Amino acid sequence: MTSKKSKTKTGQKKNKNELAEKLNLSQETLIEMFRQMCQIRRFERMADQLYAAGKVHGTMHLSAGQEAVAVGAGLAMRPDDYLLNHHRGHGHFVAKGADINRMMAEFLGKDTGYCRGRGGSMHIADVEANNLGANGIVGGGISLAVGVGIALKMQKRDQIVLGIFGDGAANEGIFHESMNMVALWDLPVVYLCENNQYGMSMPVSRATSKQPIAGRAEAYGMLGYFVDGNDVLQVYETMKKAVDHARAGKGPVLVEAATYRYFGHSKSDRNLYRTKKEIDGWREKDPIGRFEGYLIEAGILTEKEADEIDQSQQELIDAAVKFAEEAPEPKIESLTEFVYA
Amino acid sequence: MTSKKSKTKTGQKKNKNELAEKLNLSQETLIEMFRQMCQIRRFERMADQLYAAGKVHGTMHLSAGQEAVAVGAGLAMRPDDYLLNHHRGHGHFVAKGADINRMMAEFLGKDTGYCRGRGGSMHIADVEANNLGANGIVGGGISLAVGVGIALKMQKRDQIVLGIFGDGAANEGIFHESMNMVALWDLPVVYLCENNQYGMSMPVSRATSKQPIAGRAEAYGMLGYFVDGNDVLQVYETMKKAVDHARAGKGPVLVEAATYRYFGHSKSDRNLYRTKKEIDGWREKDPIGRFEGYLIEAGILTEKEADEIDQSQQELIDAAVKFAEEAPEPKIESLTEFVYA
Amino acid sequence: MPEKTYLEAIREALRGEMLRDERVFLFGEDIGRYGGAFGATYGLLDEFGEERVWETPISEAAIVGAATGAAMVGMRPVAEMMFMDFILLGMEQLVNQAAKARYMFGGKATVPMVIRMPGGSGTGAAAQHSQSLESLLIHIPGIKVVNPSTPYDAKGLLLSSIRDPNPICFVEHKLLYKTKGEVPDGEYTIPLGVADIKREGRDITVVAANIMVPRTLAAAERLAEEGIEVEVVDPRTLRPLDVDTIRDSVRKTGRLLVVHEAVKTGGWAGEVIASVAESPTFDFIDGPIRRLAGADVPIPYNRELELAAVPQEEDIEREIRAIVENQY
Amino acid sequence: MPEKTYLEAIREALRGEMLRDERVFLFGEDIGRYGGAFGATYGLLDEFGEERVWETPISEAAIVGAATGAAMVGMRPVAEMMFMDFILLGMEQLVNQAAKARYMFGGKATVPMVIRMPGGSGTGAAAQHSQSLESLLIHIPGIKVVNPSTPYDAKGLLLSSIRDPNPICFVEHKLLYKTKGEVPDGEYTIPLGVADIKREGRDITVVAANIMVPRTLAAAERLAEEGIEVEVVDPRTLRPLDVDTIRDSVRKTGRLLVVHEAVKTGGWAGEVIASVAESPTFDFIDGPIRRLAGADVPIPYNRELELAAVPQEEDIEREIRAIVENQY
Ligand SMILES: Cc1ncc(C[n+]2csc(CCOP(=O)(O)OP(=O)(O)O)c2C)c(N)n1
Ligand SMILES: Cc1ncc(C[n+]2csc(CCOP(=O)(O)OP(=O)(O)O)c2C)c(N)n1
Ligand SMILES: [Mg+2]
Ligand SMILES: [Mg+2]
Repeated sequence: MTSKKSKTKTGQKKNKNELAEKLNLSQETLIEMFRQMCQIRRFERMADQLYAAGKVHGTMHLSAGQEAVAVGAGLAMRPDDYLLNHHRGHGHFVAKGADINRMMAEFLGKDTGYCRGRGGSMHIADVEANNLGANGIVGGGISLAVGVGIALKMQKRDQIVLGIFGDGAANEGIFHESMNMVALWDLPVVYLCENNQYGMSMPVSRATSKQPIAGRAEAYGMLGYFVDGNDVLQVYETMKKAVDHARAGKGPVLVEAATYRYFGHSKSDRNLYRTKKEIDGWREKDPIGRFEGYLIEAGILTEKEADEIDQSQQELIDAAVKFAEEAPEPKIESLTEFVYA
Repeated sequence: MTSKKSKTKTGQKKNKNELAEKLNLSQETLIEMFRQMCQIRRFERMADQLYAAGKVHGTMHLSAGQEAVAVGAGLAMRPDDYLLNHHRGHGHFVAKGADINRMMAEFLGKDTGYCRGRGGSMHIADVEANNLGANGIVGGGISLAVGVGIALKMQKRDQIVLGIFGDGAANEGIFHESMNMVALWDLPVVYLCENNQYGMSMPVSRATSKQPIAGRAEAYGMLGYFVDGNDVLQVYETMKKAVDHARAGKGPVLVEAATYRYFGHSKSDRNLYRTKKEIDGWREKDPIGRFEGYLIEAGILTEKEADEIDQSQQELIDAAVKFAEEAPEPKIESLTEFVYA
Repeated sequence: MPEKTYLEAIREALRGEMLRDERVFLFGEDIGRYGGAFGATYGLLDEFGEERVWETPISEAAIVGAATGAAMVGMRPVAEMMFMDFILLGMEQLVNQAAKARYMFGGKATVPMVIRMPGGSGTGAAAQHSQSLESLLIHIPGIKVVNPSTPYDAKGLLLSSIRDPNPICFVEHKLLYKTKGEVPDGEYTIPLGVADIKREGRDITVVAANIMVPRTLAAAERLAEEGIEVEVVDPRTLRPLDVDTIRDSVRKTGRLLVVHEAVKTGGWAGEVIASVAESPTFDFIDGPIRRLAGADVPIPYNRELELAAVPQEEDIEREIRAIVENQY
Repeated sequence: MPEKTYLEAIREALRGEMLRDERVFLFGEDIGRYGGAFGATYGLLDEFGEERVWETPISEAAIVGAATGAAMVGMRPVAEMMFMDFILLGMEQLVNQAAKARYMFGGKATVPMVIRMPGGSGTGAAAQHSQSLESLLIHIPGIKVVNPSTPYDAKGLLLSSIRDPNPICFVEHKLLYKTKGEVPDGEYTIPLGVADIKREGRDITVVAANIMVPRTLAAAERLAEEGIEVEVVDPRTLRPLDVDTIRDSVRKTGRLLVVHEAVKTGGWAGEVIASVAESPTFDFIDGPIRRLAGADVPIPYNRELELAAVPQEEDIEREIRAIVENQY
């Protein structure tokens, strides 16, 4: 479904690479960003196929269409910064540098997966890498991020924590309690609200009394940004500002990125609440297509090179699937391990 | 402690009764408002004495100093409107027309009390009078009010519901979930945040990242008002606007009234977090003293008449205590009644 | 009688009550077009419109609190927690408000509401979407806990629950939704607090509810071939619990096993066992009273581990045999 | 040994651990100047400053969630719920996040945190400020539940709890705060999961925790005069539960009574009774196994009703006598 990428012109005139240069992004970095986006897209497509093929037990929430948010945000963070992810988090994991072999192994519930097969898509984490996990509870990571922020402040470290959640999560009470706390205490926390227009089947306009969600930051006296989540450079630019602000001890930031998911909400989704017209409209703004168009226009990649990069990701994905399928299952006797430390 | 009432000038020039006339408040109504405020003050003082005398088991939260909020809001409501009160709610009950005999009986845990001695100060309710009760949980009534609003809308009735809570309660997650819902659905709900500057020992400035709390209404696209809670006419004026707005189906309103409590938070309060200077400063703005000054200046009452009204309330309070003390205790065998309908 | 699935039975009950009583309305997340995560409310939005099928933001605490408030002023909300695990976000409203309002107010408030919540594991949804938390709910005076095991019971008990004047936690099971059984088209109610003997037998009493009923019945079938006659008592309602029926059965069989999916420690099997052991029925029991329940772990994602975490047919069969053969 | 109150013992444990380990910090409402609603943290703000005595807005869910997050990255938060009833607002964070993080992540996360929470009735605070909810907490794999009955146990168990690498619910009792007992000045720990026999006796085993221990001991004193020798077993930790000590005692006495303040239905007495009844110890028990627990009601405000709602000394004495005299 997501193969034909539309190549919208970014419509830049003079210097075709202006924005990227302003952001001090080398051509290598730009190409790496593109590569990551392609990898995520292909990762999600594969996850969908594995599910369809009955190889994945349980549900998963795919982020195809939202790659620019993941890659733009990931690049703005330092590798040792903390991440509290949400259920639609595959892209963010890849962007944080996760090993897709171990990710894939986790989806297949294998013992070599990140969570030794206990967590699956909704709970995948890499604690050693300061990646504190996806969350099955909408808004579940928001208050955990407050605590990480408190710890970082008390430990006088210069990392920040990124807390990611969706438009729907912003209506949970924990959002309010947490925003008030991070603002009150100037914690080094950046919240990224990935507004993909729906919470499951609920349009954001029917769930949220006033938009943009970033506007709520105002109520807490906190910095808020709204950004086009399908433009990876804009996401990076804004997230970099936010991350620097938080790292400098100037206080927390709430960033809202407008984007769209292509797949259904989860396996149970019959997609009755969205029109083909709406979906196609967003495909016109496809983040990968747009960025590819930008890179080609800027003379950084030829269409052929771009396609090669994209194709080459499939090999990595296929290798990850192979790794995962050959990986061992957890031992049944290990059922009761890991309950207590 | 609260006996000497300061009589600040309201500083009105030309027509001394201008505001009240603008509000179409008859002299009788103004005098009744004054009487109610005196009754509440004396009620709270008596409650304190009863506790000191060991006649009240358990804690209570006194509202002396906040009488203008209760009386101004009470007058703005229709008798058949719904009330969801909070723990510091004696004044609001009196203003809603509660029988102080049965209130007093409830504090003494008697069978003729409003809750047959089961509830006490923190849970006193008069369901028949659409008074759905105080709440021991900070913020506990906020989401109940959403449901009452839904019911009123579905039942196409023209009552509104008033949900009262404090500055501290506004930091509970349920505040956020509820504001979003009432705004989203244009429910006939008026929320009154009684900001008495502290949540227990926590100054609002240390608990709330941005003030005024009424400013949060903006984040939900809902109407918000901030008012001097020690000026009963201002409270009435604002609450009337809010109540009319909600009743007209124009949507919910969040009103914040700035006021101050004289007594400690509860029986366990050693008052270590407030200075005498601060307390005295607020006494200068005493709501009863100010209103009395206004009435005298406007020639509606003489100082002597005002004092007589005030004194005469004591008889009612004393009668209520007598009623309560003579009232029967609930039967022990009735312990397990009322658990299920 | 027509055959219907557990899911259809629930939808039929909801629809029937919405037609019968205009005070009844549905309240929850994605219950409209989507029909709820499992489809229980599918189609009802089209039939009843947005006011009767009231979709909410993702705000579980306010969902429970608002349902409580609406119930206090004459409505009959049927709220849905998309997964039982999410009631944890509404515990304050359920336990401190809905369950206690009537008592605190001296009997003057009534809170007729139902909260539907699918529990249980088996779908690979892992630790936060697979819990069986009914044992927490039965500890709360003021609420009733219903836990149906068949399509027939699901419809009859849901009708009774919606008509009951108290707050009710109606606990469904994801794996039961597709199971079939005979369900009358018309309306019928099953009283809350009355157990049902799903199978008669003389050798042992097995108390099982919800998903564990079909599993126990299957095990009983096989054991019957060995001449072991199992009596399967389905409480149907966990609070109030029909202790008399359970005691009567135990006095007949002299043996007791309680089976539930919920984690063993602190699970409701303890309540059943204590209710029997504290009564004169105690003297009718030959050997140890056993529990077979979920392992003391969060539900793991891996399919094999997930299966191993909760009692399966074979486990039940093995345990019953061990008891009857006096191995304990 | 110096005499101290339960409250002082708790404060001493907090202070000692804060001095010993800078990762330990207090987190909650009104714990600074005010010293907490009951004074447990009184004076610690002056000694350790605002960063170690971190006062929060009234946001219980975020208090539990933030403590969890801080614990995951190396801190040792000791959070306070002003009243145990308020943990209901943080159940999602406690049960879905803190308790499960380690398991869901395949053993790679550690959540060393303590949540202190005073429970119980007797202060006239009525239904929403008097609950004993520990029975809900013991049903959650991943957390431990501590429930001390004496100043000595309170200090030693709190030290162990703060040093334990798991999320711990430390349940105190309002009426115990003023009780006195011998408490060493220095540090000492009491292992979690080890019961303590508070009184030896041959006639009956009474398992009681928290406030019910002093009440049971008082009843035992009087019964001793009649020649009834009561063995009082205090589990001290409800999860993990020291089943062995309880079983050993029952094998000796042949009788078992479990006493708790928590509401009877679904209360932890069921867990104790089931743990004994499912084991060979069952055969050592003469008559019915009894529970004496809180009435199935929200705690009423009226003083007499409040007293009648939970087991008092006389009730315990009466129940023990009835059992020993084989009245059941
Ligand atoms: C507390 C809670 N409520 C409901 C759900 C069911 N659920 C899972 S994802 C989802 C939608 C979340 O919407 P959003 O936050 O916008 O994230 P998105 O799925 O759109 O990426 C819902 C309702 C849940 N997992 N947790
Ligand atoms: C959920 C909850 N948390 C904490 C408390 C303890 N408590 C009772 S009143 C109070 C302060 C409330 O402050 P505010 O809302 O401003 O009301 P005020 O007492 O100032 O009138 C606190 C912390 C409670 N009753 N409920
Ligand atoms: Mg969304
Ligand atoms: Mg206040």
